[in-house]
Amino acid sequence: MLIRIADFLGRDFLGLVLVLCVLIVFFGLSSDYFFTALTFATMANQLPALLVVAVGMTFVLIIAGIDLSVGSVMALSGALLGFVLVELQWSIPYAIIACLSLGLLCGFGNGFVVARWGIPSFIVTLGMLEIARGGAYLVTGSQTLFIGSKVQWISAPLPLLSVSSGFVAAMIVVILGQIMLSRTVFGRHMIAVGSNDEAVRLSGISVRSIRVKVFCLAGFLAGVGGLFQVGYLQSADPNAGVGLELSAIAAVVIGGTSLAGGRGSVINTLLGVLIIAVLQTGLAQIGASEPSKRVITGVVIIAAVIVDVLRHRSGGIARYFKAFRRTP
Amino acid sequence: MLIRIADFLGRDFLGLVLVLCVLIVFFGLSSDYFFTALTFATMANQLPALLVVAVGMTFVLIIAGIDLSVGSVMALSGALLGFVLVELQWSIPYAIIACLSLGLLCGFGNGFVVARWGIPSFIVTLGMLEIARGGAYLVTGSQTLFIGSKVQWISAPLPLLSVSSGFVAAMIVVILGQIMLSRTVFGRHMIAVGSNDEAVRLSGISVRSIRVKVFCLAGFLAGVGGLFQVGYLQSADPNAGVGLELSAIAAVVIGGTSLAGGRGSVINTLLGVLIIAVLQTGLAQIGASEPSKRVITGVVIIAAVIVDVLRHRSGGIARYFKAFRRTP
Amino acid sequence: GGGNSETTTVKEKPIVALIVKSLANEFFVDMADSARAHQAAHADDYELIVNGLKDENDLSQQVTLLEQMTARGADIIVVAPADSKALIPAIKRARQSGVIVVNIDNQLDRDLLAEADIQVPFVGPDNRAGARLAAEHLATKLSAGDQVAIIGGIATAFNGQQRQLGFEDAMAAADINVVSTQAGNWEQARASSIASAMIAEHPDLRALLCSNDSMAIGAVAAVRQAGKTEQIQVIGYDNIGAARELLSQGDILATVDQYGDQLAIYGIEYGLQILRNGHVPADKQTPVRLVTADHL
Amino acid sequence: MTLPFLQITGLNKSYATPVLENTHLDISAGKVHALMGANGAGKTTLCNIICGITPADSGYMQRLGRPYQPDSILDAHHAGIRMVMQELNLIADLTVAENLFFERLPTRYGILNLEQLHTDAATLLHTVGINELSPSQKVGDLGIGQQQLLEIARALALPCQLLILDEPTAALSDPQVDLLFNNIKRLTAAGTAILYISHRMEEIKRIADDISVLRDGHTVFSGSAEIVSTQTLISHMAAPLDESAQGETTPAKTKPALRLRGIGRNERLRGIDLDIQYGEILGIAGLMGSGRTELLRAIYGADQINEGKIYPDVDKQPLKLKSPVDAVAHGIGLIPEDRKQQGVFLTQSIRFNVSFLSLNRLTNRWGWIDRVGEHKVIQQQIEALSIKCDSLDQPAASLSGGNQQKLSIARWLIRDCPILLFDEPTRGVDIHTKSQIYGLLRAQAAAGKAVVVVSSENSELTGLSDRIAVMSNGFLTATFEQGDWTSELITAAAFRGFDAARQSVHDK
Ligand SMILES: Nc1ncnc2c1ncn2[C@@H]1O[C@H](COP(=O)(O)OP(=O)(O)OP(=O)(O)O)[C@@H](O)[C@H]1O
Ligand SMILES: Nc1ncnc2c1ncn2[C@@H]1O[C@H](COP(=O)(O)OP(=O)(O)OP(=O)(O)O)[C@@H](O)[C@H]1O
Ligand SMILES: [Mg+2]
Ligand SMILES: [Mg+2]
Repeated sequence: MLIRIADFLGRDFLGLVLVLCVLIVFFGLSSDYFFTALTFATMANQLPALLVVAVGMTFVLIIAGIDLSVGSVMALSGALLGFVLVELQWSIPYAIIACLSLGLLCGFGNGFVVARWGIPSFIVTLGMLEIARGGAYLVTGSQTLFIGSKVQWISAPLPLLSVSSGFVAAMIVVILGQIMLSRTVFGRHMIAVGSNDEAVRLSGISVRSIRVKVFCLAGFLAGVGGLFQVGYLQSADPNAGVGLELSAIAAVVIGGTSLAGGRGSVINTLLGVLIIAVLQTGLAQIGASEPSKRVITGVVIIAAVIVDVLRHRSGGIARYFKAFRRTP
Repeated sequence: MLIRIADFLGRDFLGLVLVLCVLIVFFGLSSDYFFTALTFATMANQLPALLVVAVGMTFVLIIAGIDLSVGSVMALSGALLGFVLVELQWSIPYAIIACLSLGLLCGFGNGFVVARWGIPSFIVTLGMLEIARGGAYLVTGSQTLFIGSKVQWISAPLPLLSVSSGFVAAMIVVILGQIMLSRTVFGRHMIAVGSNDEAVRLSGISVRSIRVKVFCLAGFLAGVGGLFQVGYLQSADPNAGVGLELSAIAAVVIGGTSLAGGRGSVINTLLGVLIIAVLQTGLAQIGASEPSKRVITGVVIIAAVIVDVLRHRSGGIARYFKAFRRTP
Repeated sequence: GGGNSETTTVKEKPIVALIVKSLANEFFVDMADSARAHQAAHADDYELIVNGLKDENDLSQQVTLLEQMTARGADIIVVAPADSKALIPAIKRARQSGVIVVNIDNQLDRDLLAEADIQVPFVGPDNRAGARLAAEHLATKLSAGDQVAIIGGIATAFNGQQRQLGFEDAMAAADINVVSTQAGNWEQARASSIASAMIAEHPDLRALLCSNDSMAIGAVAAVRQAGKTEQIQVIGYDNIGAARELLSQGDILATVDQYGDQLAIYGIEYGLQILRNGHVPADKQTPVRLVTADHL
Repeated sequence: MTLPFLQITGLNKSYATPVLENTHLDISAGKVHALMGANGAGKTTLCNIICGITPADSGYMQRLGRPYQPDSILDAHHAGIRMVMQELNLIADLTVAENLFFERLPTRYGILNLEQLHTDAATLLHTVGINELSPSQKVGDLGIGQQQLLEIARALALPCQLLILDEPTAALSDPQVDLLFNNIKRLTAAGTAILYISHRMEEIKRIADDISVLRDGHTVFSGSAEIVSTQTLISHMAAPLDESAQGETTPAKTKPALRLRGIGRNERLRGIDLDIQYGEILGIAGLMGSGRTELLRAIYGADQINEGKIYPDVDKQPLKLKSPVDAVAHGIGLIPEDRKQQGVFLTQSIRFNVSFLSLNRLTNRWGWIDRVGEHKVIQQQIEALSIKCDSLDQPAASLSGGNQQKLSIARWLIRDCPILLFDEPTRGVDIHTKSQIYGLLRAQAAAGKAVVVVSSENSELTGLSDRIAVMSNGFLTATFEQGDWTSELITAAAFRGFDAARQSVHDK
């Protein structure tokens, strides 16, 4: 049973759990209030947007692509949601459909250009980053649109649980994502495209359509992120999600997904997101100064990946230290 | 002779020149003032920082790495320059040595972690991005340090020429960079590492040391960028170069350097930088609105790469359109 | 099209270039809009080009814009500087090539201006005084010894620093305890996560003082999450539309209006005045106004 | 007369220069059709056209009398045509079973049915007779020979009417070749047509029913295998063999170059003692997976050894080889077996590939690479190894497989290393060039260098070596001096390692 679980989770993730525990213990000792239900509940409710975007990013990295546009696309779809709710007075379901469809459309745009002309996704999504951001300014008239309680249910704590429906939805996305990745044919196809796209092509399977689908998925999930973000802030901010792509990629890579494609796990992405969230919350709780926040974040990002790499490379850190002593 | 020049320049760059010409003509027609010596001199004097950073990035991309920390490292070394000049009253030569050494050191840090533990450079330099930015805040005390005329000579127009010594220095960096890349053993080794590092390793050549050197070079050039930036602003700004990494990568990739490594040209990077500079200047001159600036920038980035890819792929655009018609 | 520099001497209408910090920021968008409206109403008097930075803190882009607008043939440049010192050399160069420069919003460093021997009139508000207004209003709702926290802008920003000082002045005067000060970098989401952490760390917190309204919106979300809407008051700055909605709901206690729309117009009129009679007018302090639910 | 399964007439294809010109070929059901030709003759290109991977410029194909015009590999699959490509095309991050059934992974309610997948894979591997692979192994961990077997198993997984095998045995040793041939017989008996490409003459003799020879894209011979002699075939492929290169060599005066003592690594190399000497060619024979590649990599410092020492000479301190950098500093060079992953720079030019290791000798006093000198050196190698190319700036990826192999050899030959380790150097190389390469290797030995050659073709080793060492299951089981060996003795030694392993378990 345990083996089956480990198998389901994709790969060994003890290195990450270790890093996470170290962080939690450290902040727990540094702050009297870190170990409170409130801290964890607020963290849980701030996660959803980054989490779903990071899940989409995981898939994109697995097919050896990259998506820099997620932050802007999130802002754009959130902006549209605000616009149709406030200016056009649409009802919530239609507004949500519009928001998610726009995310999907942006993702499709990325995927189409990448697959059709074989342009590196880095540059295509960098272009989309600018375009979608411009779009978000256009839609909102460069203003924060206030929506109010109409969208509050997304981030309001659920009865009985102290977490929001957004959080629950994001966890469902994680679980479905992991199942898709490790248990469906499409998941295998994604891994294969990231690992050797030429071999996939020679198997008579359309690499292009897989690529397009994955970028669509990432765009769609960015749209979902926009929905969560708007629900949380009750307003649509065209400047939302600036730099989100880098946080998302950091979370995914900390989770051990390879930037070279072919290898990754959604559950580990969740751990990566948790590491980043705990770090941010903890640093804010102990009231660290801005420069030290930056430096510590940078060091933790690198250290987390080093710990993970070492755990996988040669069967444990102990062995590594031996090797380290040997090599000057 | 012509063939030797074309050969020296690495690869065919007509697609880029085409894009550049289209932009220049377009802005020339849209604005009465675009075709003035002053406009071009202004452009030339704002280029150096981005240009040298992009040259360093070219090398990093050629070895199939990426360096996200260049903007922060530029700010950090600029900050140190300002600090030692203003607070410690060092003389200019020592201050410059300190500034460049710090850039080199950051680059070495990146290269060392990448090569020693085999961590993807994306994540290492993302960490360094945060660390160096925090460092820049620390060094300057989160203030812009005003230096004044001590460093003005870097950006002041040279006698006889209307361009600054910074620009001349940057052009020399470009030329030396291109020579290094296409004419020296180290250049060949870089290309080899980017196209098949396992083969390089099995050739008995140290891949690690090549990687470390390239990251050092990129860090050093970011330091040079910091010097130019400080000279240009006559002050050291800890917020300098936010997002510079993406502009630099965009310029390099527009210049046809492959993100997958093994292929690139410094001269084409220059063209990429020019495209971005002309675009920015032109849009500012016609007073385009912020949303349209963003959208146009995004479209031009993607379009420039598509044009370049098509020109190279099948001997010209005409042939491509045939292919397009066939495939639905 | 396709003119050359000769035409600059024969044009009839002066060109005014307005350079603001960011056209993605509601405050400056309002400013640009009202400047455009003003130009439309005085279409015979001048032409207008508005430019902003992609990133609010990109000083070198602002220097570049100054130079490009000089190259573009602008007669008057009205600038809201992203930094009070670093722009002075570029402004001096613009002055030397005969361009009239007016400083709005964020005041340039006077000593350096004097050192550089250039005269640049300033039109703008006193951010510190504005912040003090809002914080003083907050103080009336609290009692001495209460705990509050400040969420500031980007640490390097001059106006952010001024607002923070204003908040601190008022809190000190009322004997209220500022238990934490952190930079929210002007961003909603960031301010929200910082606010959450502050609320968890300081269970008795009574108020969050935010250096702009975007961050105040983020802080409100955090307060709502923690279920402490009754206990914790939020104040902002800038009086943007979304903040007014929250003000009327009672989620935000107060914000500050510094008439961004008027600033640019004053600046443009100053510039035109100098162009007409060569006389440099004195600096002008524009008003700041406290906005609370009662004022809506 | 029955209709051939596939009839190819007047096929043309050019890149920079023509590759196929008016090529014709008839492939009949139930027969093995061998396709031969020198490196770069156009064999792989022809197969790619049949499978719809490359479009032909002009020409005509008929399948069972109907026009056949594949636009993609899917069309070929639908027409019952499958291929084992010359280059490996596996997905390293998936398992053996997933690679085997990649196009039709079994599902239940949309979820992968892993149990069924593994049973199916086990069944298939059993039917095909490949016991070396387990379904749940990750392909990235397999040796190149095992990957080749997997490729073959993949092609055998589905019934087809024409199976194209493009040099399937290049990395296989004799037992696996027998296995493949048994499968081929099973298929032909069931009516499948086989198009078989190989440079190994004795295989063609064993298995072919029909033979065609391509020469510079022309079909220069087509006929029944029974009536044609080897000599005729060889003369059809190119100019007659230069027999002088084949002649016996007198062993030069030898002196020790490297002495391996008790080399061991992770159960794959066990207690190996071996002397390598200057002035002789040492052949290393063994079955697939016997550890030959591991041994060469260990000597080269590419993998770290756990036990044992390598001495440069008697009475000298052991070498410390932490990486290939150290090995090269001691004058050791390795030509790896996996040219695609470890040898050539596929995206780079021929110039780049050939001169790569000798750049330091080709710089002028400014540190610039002397292009004229470089050109001269490369031109020499291209002639010495008959590398077929259009220009020096052509990317290596556009060369035929055999010619790519020659690039990685050429690189080391001009480097001038005293100790050269060749891992399957003639993999995919045509017989003419093979004899040229043998000549070059002998010349190296005669010039006093130490040459070690690993090969899966025993006939190659017996013809070339001064001494032959045999590996089996990680043990070095025998060393033969010239004249002492026979094919039977070598084969016997190649199996002995398994007994030795059992023995050592018993002892414990
Ligand atoms: N993409 C390409 N661009 C240019 N030339 C090519 C390309 N592909 C193949 N060629 C050329 O076509 C010729 C035939 O190649 P092919 O791979 O068919 O040879 P082959 O007979 O299979 O040789 P080998 O025995 O070495 O595998 C070679 O000279 C090769 O250089
Ligand atoms: N990284 C690895 N992980 C697991 N097994 C490996 C690895 N590398 C090699 N092996 C196995 O070790 C054994 C020895 O391999 P080696 O490549 O040395 O054999 P070989 O005699 O050269 O045969 P061939 O090259 O034909 O496969 C093989 O069974 C091989 O599959
Ligand atoms: Mg071939
Ligand atoms: Mg081998």
